[in-house]
Amino acid sequence: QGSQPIIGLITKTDTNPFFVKMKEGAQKEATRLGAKLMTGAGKSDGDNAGQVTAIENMVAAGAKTILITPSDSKAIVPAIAKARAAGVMVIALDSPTEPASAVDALFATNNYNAGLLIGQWAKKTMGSKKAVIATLDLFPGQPVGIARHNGFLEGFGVAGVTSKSMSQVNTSVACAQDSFGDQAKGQTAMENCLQKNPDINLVYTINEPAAAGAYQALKAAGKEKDVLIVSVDGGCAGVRNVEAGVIGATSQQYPLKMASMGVAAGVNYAKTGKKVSGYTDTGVNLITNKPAAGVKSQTGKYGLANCWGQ
Amino acid sequence: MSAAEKLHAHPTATGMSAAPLVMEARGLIKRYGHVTAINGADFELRPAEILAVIGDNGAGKSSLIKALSGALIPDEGQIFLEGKPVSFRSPIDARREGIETVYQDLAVAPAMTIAENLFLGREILRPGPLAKLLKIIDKKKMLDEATRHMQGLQFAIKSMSQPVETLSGGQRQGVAVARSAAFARHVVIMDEPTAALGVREGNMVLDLIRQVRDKGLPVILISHNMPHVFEISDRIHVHRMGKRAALLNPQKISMADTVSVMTGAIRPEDLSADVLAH
Amino acid sequence: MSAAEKLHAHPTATGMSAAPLVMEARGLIKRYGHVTAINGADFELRPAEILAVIGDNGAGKSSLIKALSGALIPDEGQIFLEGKPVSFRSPIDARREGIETVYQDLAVAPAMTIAENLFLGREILRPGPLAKLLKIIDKKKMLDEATRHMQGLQFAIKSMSQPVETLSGGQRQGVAVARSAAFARHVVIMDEPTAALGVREGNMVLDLIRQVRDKGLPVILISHNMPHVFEISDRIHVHRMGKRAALLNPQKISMADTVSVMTGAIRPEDLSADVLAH
Amino acid sequence: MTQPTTAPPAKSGFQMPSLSTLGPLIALLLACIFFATQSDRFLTGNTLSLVLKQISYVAVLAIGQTLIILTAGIDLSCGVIMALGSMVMTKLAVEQGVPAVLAILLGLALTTVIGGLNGVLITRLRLPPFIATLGMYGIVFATTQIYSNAQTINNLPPALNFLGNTFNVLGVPFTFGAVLMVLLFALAWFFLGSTATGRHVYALGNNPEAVRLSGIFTDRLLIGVYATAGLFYGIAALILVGRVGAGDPNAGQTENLESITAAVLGGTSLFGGRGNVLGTLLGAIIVGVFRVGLTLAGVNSVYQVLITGILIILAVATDQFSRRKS
Amino acid sequence: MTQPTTAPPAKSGFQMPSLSTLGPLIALLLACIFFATQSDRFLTGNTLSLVLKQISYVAVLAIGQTLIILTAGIDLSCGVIMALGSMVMTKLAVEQGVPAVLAILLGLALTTVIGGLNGVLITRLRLPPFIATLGMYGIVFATTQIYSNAQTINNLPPALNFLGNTFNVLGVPFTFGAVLMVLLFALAWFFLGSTATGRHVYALGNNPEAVRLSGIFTDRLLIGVYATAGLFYGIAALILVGRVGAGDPNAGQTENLESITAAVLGGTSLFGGRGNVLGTLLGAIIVGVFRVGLTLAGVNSVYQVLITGILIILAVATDQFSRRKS
Ligand SMILES: Nc1ncnc2c1ncn2[C@@H]1O[C@H](COP(=O)(O)OP(=O)(O)OP(=O)(O)O)[C@@H](O)[C@H]1O
Ligand SMILES: Nc1ncnc2c1ncn2[C@@H]1O[C@H](COP(=O)(O)OP(=O)(O)OP(=O)(O)O)[C@@H](O)[C@H]1O
Ligand SMILES: [Mg+2]
Ligand SMILES: [Mg+2]
Repeated sequence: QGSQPIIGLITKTDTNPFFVKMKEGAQKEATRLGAKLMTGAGKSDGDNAGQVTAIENMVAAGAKTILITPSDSKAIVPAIAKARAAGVMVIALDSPTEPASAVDALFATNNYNAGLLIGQWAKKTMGSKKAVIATLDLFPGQPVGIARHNGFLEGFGVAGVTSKSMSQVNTSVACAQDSFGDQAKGQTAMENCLQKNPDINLVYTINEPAAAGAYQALKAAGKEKDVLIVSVDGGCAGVRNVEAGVIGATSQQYPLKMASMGVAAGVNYAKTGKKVSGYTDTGVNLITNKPAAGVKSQTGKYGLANCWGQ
Repeated sequence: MSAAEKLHAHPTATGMSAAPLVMEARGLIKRYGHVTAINGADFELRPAEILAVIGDNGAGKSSLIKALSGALIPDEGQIFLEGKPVSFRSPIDARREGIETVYQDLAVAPAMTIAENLFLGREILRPGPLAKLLKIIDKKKMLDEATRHMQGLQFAIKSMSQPVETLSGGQRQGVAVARSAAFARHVVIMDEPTAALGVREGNMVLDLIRQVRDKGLPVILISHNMPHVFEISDRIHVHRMGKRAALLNPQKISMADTVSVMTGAIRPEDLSADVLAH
Repeated sequence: MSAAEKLHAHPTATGMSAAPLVMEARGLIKRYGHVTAINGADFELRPAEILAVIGDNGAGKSSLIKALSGALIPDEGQIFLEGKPVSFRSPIDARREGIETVYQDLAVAPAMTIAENLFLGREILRPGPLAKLLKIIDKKKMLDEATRHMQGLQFAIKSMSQPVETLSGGQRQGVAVARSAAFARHVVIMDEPTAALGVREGNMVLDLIRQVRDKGLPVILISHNMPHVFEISDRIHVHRMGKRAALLNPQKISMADTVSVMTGAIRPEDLSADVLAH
Repeated sequence: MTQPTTAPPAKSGFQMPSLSTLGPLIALLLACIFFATQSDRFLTGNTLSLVLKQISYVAVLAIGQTLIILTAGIDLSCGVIMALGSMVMTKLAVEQGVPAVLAILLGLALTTVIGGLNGVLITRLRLPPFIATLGMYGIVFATTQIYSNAQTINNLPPALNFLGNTFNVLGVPFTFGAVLMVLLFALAWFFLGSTATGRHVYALGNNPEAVRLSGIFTDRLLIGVYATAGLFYGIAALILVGRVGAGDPNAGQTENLESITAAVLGGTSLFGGRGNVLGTLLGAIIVGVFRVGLTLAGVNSVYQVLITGILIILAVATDQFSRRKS
Repeated sequence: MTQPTTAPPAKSGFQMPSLSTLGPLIALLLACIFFATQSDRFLTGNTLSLVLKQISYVAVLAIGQTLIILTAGIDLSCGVIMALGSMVMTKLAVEQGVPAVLAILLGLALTTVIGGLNGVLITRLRLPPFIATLGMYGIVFATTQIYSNAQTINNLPPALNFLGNTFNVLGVPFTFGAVLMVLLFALAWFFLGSTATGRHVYALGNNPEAVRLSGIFTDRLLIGVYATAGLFYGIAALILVGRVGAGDPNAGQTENLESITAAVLGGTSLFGGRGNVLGTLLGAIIVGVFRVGLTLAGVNSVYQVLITGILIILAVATDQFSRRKS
């Protein structure tokens, strides 16, 4: 056990399938390369203190490489700095830290870009039809939620959106509700939005479970045919929903790739002492079976072949 | 109960004889940390008698009767019911044997009504097998019965559907007393049932105790009220420092001497034999 | 207090006269929903007297003295202290005026020690300005003082650092009584202080009440124990159905007649004038 | 200041619930009037239907929670027990090919057993309910994640979806789950008010010593209460599955606080022995009305959180005020 | 079954804490022995240092929570009050250019006022503490998000980072925040055990009516307790800021349950009047040791949740068992 390199993986939560898959990917790679993987997580999305604690404990347990999906891109920085000062290589997965230089390397997709893609696609697909938009967001103050939401709005061509500020709700959004990325809560949010404005015809969702909830609510109201749903993640269940026409388009991300790259880098560091650096974009692909002109996309088949989850 | 009966042979052994003892205890001990609440106490109860238990505050009277009613498990000693050794692990065991108790701290559920408190644990159910299965209570009948039970005790209580917490101290006591009298089948134990009662109400409770006795049930009465004790009891068990100091005959001994025995001013050994009860 | 003093002019107006009344109440009313607990009650307390308040259960005695001690705010009526109208909004107001009360339900904190309960709200602080500022308590002194206060009452309590919940019913009563006697500066009110007490302990409390009176403080004593009432009281306030029915002179009237007035068997109007107190 | 001193004495629930649920009712009415002025879409049958279906599973959890709170207990594990139940039902039916009805029964049995286990920990090991159910929360939550591999189960057979189906009353659609919820409240109300065991539940929270001394098997009663609560959690799981149309392993993480909130908003004392299960229904409806009403009023999500906080305080303050007057 | 009947009578905290904190101590020792067998890195000074610094801010929250629970109250808003305090301190200092010390003082003042506001709602409007602080949770959480615009504040001046700095004892680094936490526990212990006001806090939870009748201003006392708790939350905010090195608007959302857990694990009764603040420290340490120990033992994070659940139950069961024996 002594010579076996220890690699720590800290996700935002234990429960999101996205992170569960990331852990599986890491575990597979670690087993293949003969490394020992430790996992930790915050208690909930946004639990920075829990991630700080996990970093400390992994350093104490002798991890030489820590892979982390930061819940709070800024607040995690000082803790990462302490770990790096103790000789640990820290790689951010999925989302960057601020400043990006706080970690040795970043293997990620750009959540803002993921939002941007579905925004552009929605704009083209809606065409001349006047969009009445509902957004089912994560919950107040979530950086990932803000990035995807704002990216979507900018992609859709709403003026004055920046990547920085809080979720922007202006006249262009008819109803903005929190879904907590949860199917039941997404459904509730959609129901309420429909009650508020029955003319809603475009729904942005923070992830695919929320999209499934939104669809459920639309179906109950008999509107599933008239409303376009766009989402982010690219999990297998989500891509199947694209195939089934439930979701119009989703931005697919690649957590397994991030994780296995991270583990491989960690093992390499343990063997050679060479750290990785810089930003490696693990990519994002728009998955849809109704491509829109001028927006690069992949088919549902491609999505299923590359999706994570079951 | 006649004087002749009172002189009936008294078992000296540990309840092995066929003597007519309803309840008997030998060598009960209960310790709380440093405090020994019961310190080798003996106890005897005859059929259809009113046995008064008296003693200073903290003498261990409540602890003794808690042991007899299963509310407290003694560290040592043995309890006999009708000559048979029993060991009550909980008040349920004692209740099963038909022993009903009025506890000094009353043990009522304050937010619940008088009727509900009276019938707690033996609610009147509606007729019919479904009602029995689901244990559906007959609220009207419970209210009526409660009124009937409390009729003997004119405590100026307006309604049986009043929560107990709205009653005066004495009225609450009345509820607890009525409960025990109504349901006992074997032995009634009352820990200071008249303590908070007025003159009129106290006399009503004494009447009730007599009625219970006349039904053939023995009554254990803990009381600090000497006139009450002398008015009603057949024998007096004097408790002192955790054990029985003497067993007195209230028809022979004076109130003053009794108090002296109780407070330790007279040693029991110095009493003449004829004032002792057997 | 001499008979001459007792015949002293008695104010018929609402306390406007300079009569030596320590406490007076006129027309107090308190309703709880349908129940009228106090129904136009009058009340008078003279300096350094022991005034017994007697009455059936539920007559409203506890409610009356709760109104006098600020624990209950009457719906109507007026209370006077030394002739001046007062309106107590809380027990704090009454306490400020030096009125100490033993409540029937004792009002103790069960998990706290005897010493702490005795000194609750007026802890003994360590000397020194810092200790005063931070209100640092002097545990040792509180224990010692508690032992001293309880010395008059030999209740067989082992240690003053025992939690009150481990005490017997009578011992708890002793704690509440000792507290009021120790701190009163003006009036002492005791709601059935001897109810749970043994003969010996009951007498100790009577002694304590006399000592308080001899210090010059008047005592209001609610009790159902007629021998105690006749042994100790200077005047008897008979409470019936929420109001004062009569004010009796225990040296003139018999115990039996008193009980008859209390229970309504004799109408107060039918009493001869010389058994009335003024 | 603390509940036992401020709660009115009449709240034992023996009589009709009129008095004890009056306060929350007033608060609800005031809220409705307010929302009606904010949106003309508020006062419609559809809003009622929405509120009922949205609260249905939390409200059923809250029935179990109320039973437990009445005994002076608390259950932090209710939501995750529901989640485990829903995963067992859906995974058995969809992946293991167990007939749907059997899968449902197995799920219900499991939640009942876990609820009973809480009761055993509390009575036999004498753990404070807070600790026992907090520990259970961790155990059940982790078990759900491990068992489901954090994967949502879709493509449910019709029997599992049934409670999510709707029927129309005067053109307004109601889900069967919402109807079941209302029925369960009626049942619980009858049980608590009219059966001996129900009265014992109140007495237990009032004075456990008195219940013990009156010869009732308090341990057995308490275990029964926790097991019954577990059964309600299982039914909530079924309603949730029907509503969402999927088995969601991430459900149930915040529902413990939500169900306690419904009970306390409805006037149940956390110190036990006082309260009314119909109050809990009102409490759940109040929260649901706030959510729908604020959305209809076009309030931003952060501000919704803010205003909901204020409204909760106002609702109970109204309640207290109406009690002091009566 | 319920806490008031099972809690031993001797737990008033007047004497030395020896007896009442014995149970949790045994549980802690057993856990340590277990972890020592699982990892040879466990029994080191570094582990102690880690545990202390990780629990420091929750433990300080738990001091305030314990004060409140002793009065038979509960505070669900503690964590978000801390978060708001930390945002005010950091935002004022970093963005508004307020001198760091002044910013800290303003933050402390704010949390104290909010805590006091809880007390006012509970005493003046007679709200149950659960409801008052639940409403406050929503209000404060939303205010934090709006005030901070959900943005984390970095680049703190040294004064705000100070409590995160370390000093070495025998080669083991300890943070000043951890030291401050231990000092605060000593202070609270002294206050509760040795001052008149502290004893009144116990009495209030024991029998509020007795306290009122003995002429103590119970409302004022209760408001004072909630305000003091607020002050502790402010100090926790400062420790948090020092530990994380940033102002994090999303902090504090689960710390309410964590602080209650620490108190209850440490033997404080949720029914008030019984418990000991040193027990709370032990409770917090137990949770911290579980977390570090399980990580060192290489347990997967989901399984950590599972095992922590089991351990919490075992810890308190040990406690109850040791009490029954004595
Ligand atoms: N739970 C307990 N813990 C410690 N000591 C106790 C406990 N219960 C009773 N005691 C002690 O045991 C002794 C006997 O108490 P008990 O209540 O039996 O007295 P009693 O004779 O009924 O007195 P009273 O006439 O005042 O009711 C007392 O000294 C009391 O302090
Ligand atoms: N909080 C309350 N709610 C409703 N009724 C009450 C309340 N408190 C007292 N009562 C009623 O007021 C009446 C007077 O009660 P009180 O306690 O003053 O009587 P008391 O004379 O002290 O009786 P006792 O001698 O039994 O102590 C009783 O009928 C009682 O039921
Ligand atoms: Mg006794
Ligand atoms: Mg009275």
